[in-house]
Amino acid sequence: MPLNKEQIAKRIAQELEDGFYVNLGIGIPTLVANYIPKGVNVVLQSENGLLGMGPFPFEGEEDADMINAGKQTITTLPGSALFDSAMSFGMIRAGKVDLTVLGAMEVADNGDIANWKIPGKMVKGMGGAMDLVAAAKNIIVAMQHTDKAGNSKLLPQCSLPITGLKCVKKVVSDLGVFDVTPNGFVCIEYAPGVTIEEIKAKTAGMLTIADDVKEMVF
Amino acid sequence: MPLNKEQIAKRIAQELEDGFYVNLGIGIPTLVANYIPKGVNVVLQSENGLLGMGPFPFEGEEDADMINAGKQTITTLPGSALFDSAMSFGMIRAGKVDLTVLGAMEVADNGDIANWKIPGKMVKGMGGAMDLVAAAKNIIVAMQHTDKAGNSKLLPQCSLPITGLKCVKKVVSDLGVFDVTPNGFVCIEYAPGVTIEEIKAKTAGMLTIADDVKEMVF
Amino acid sequence: MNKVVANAEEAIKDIESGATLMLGGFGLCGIPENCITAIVKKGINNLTCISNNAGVDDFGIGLMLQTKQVKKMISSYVGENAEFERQLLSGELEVELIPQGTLATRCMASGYGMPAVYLLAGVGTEVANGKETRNFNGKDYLMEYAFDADFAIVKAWKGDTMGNLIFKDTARNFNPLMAMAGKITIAEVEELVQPGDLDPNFIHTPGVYVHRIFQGVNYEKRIEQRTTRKPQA
Amino acid sequence: MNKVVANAEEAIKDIESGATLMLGGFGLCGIPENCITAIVKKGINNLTCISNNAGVDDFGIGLMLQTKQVKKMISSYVGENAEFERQLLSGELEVELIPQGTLATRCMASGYGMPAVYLLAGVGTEVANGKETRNFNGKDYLMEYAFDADFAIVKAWKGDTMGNLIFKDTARNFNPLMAMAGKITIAEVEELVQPGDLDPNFIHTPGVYVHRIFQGVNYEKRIEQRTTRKPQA
Repeated sequence: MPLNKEQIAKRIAQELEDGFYVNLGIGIPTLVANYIPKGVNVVLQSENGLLGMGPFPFEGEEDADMINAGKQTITTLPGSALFDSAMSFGMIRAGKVDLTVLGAMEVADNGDIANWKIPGKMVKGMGGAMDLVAAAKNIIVAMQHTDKAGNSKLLPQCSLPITGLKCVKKVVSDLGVFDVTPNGFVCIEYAPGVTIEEIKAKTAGMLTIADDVKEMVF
Repeated sequence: MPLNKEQIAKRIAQELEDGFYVNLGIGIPTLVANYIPKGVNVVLQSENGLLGMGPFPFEGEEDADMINAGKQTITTLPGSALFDSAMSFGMIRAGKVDLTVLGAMEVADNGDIANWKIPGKMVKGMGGAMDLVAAAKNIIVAMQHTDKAGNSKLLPQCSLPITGLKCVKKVVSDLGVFDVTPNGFVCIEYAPGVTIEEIKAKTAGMLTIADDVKEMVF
Repeated sequence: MNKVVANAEEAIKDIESGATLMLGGFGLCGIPENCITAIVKKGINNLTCISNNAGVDDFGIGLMLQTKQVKKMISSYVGENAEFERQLLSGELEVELIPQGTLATRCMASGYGMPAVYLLAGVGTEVANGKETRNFNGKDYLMEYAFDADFAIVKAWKGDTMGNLIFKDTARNFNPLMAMAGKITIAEVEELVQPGDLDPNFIHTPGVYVHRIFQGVNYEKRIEQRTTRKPQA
Repeated sequence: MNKVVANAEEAIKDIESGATLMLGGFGLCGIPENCITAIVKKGINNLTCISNNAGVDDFGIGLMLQTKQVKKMISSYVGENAEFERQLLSGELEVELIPQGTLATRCMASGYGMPAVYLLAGVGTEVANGKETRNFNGKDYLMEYAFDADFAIVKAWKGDTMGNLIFKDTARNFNPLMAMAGKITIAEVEELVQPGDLDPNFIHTPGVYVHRIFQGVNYEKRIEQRTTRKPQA
């Protein structure tokens, strides 16, 4: 059975290593914070200007001055640091943030990503997405494998306007885990109950099944 | 009689306007701080990272962490701000500092300045001089008009290695005050007791005497 | 050296129609509420506004959109604003979208006197159109120009009469960057204090960058996404 | 996320001969005294040192010059050091001189992931030799590359175990800039505190830039030019 959003987040959380600085995008990526493995300490970065993002505040303790990049009220933690938006993207560009997790509309088998604009629809802007995908040293995409009509979102090339080139390192979809390699997508795990045949059928981009492919374990 | 160092500093202090941010170099320029006219409030910048430089500390109150760009122990004043060296030169480059006063070995009649290196002698480095002369929006040079051998230091072109091109706006020497214009040096004031003939004789660069040239008043 | 003006009206009195304004803030966080109100009241128009976002329909820059004072928005993200969308689709409003980090860094470049920097964001995308691309160490970068404005309008937590500013929490965001990038920089503060009241070691924006300062009033500080958790049992 | 090491010896234990080091400080102000002592003790050599100054004969980087550990100095000003002068004139020591603001900004560029910036300093001088010159808005600028080092060694006033740093007074100088530019950044602090002890609003160097931190001991904090005034009668 394909993963739900929480399961996608939970699987991505397994990629976190102790001591990582991590930027979590809006949507499924935000949920990753709920599944950080025990004993793994990570520091969450919010690109509007915070290292050490804490949980939502208790009711009544919200502070309009303390929000994350999704404009949600949040808190700090002991050891947090605040800074301006130039330093925030500066540390990402300089490779100091170990991992960025974000959503996508499309990913190509060379790592290109499209996630900011649909021609013909109102364009809201790229926000920090173009900076993050261009500059982050390790990018995992959390996404649905297909659109509502069943069309693959893992493609030979993006059909939507590009957000960044050759930047995605790994995709965790509702169907499995895919490394992005010089040979395209390599399926290294499949969701419990999902077949390799289904993954093949629903992946339009170049796809290889890893020799040691295995069922995902939570 | 030619001015002494204190008088050069005193004359330069007349150029200060209320509200100016001012960077004073090492040597005679430092003395300018002692002659700031009454009613004129200026903020002194020290390029190692301080706005609002105060006087030397009282004996026993020196703090190794609080020095100026000349490495002298100093103090702050109410309203001071500290910052790193990149921001310090950043605000100079951005034209936020109104006036820079510095010394020179040679000034050319097009505003070129040489003040960092004498071939054949140990070169100590340019420190912040090249940044200051290239970036400051208004530069006054405080200097002796001639070297010890009596040779003019206001020249048609610098003979020493250049610190910066076409940047000096005004020279206050022991003999007078000289604007640097497209037509070379223009003498606008002479020191009390110094003759125009002496100034002409001791100025190798292109020199004009202003129609309204006058004796310097302190 | 006293940079204090009485209020927002006085601070913005010489801003004329057609001016280019930078406005600090991220979403509704850290926005110069008093100056926005005064600009709406003054009724100037044809403004070019550089701000990361465009407010919501009834708050922030959204208020200036309601009154059709904005000719062009330069932002990274402009969602959550129906009137904005209407004006954009009808062609009344121009929009230029810039990646968020690029927007921030171009303001900083201005404050540091750097005419251009090389940044990664947007390489290979439509943002790169017309921009110089240059390879350093095997990676392509876009040359991006420093960004300034006739007036930068920022909101700080505290400021002193000499213009030194400190910001609180994530309300810092673009504010200190834009404060460096204004030909004239106007700061509104929640608390105006005397020189010496702020620790010189912890000034975010040195006063040299600020031309006018005033104590703001009646801050609403609206929250866009109120997210909370329940106390644990 | 605990970045604490026991002392300077442990902090520098993997620095090998031939490494490129950045050392914070301006003159003798804000220099990493403990690490310099440990480097002298460790006896590594052929070091390239990037630091605004080179210390004095018997303090600061001067100590590493006495022991002939430095192959090359990259600085803006190297006066007040007889042994330095002797080694330079004898050809034992290489020196590269860089304008002070350029040195600072090249470190910052590294920490901000900007491979190159355009700066005014040195246009038309021998510093411009071999550098690309480019005109923006009628002014010539030099293209200057970001600057990093195998190890950046900085001295802070206080730091927490997560690597967040604050600096005191003008001992800040190059320290936060170099802290951003090290492949490995080592911070020695006068006071090591726990996470939460520093106000997150007033961190100068976020911990993400710092890899190792320790509480220094026996700071001498020597004054180069002791200037004072008499109390007024």
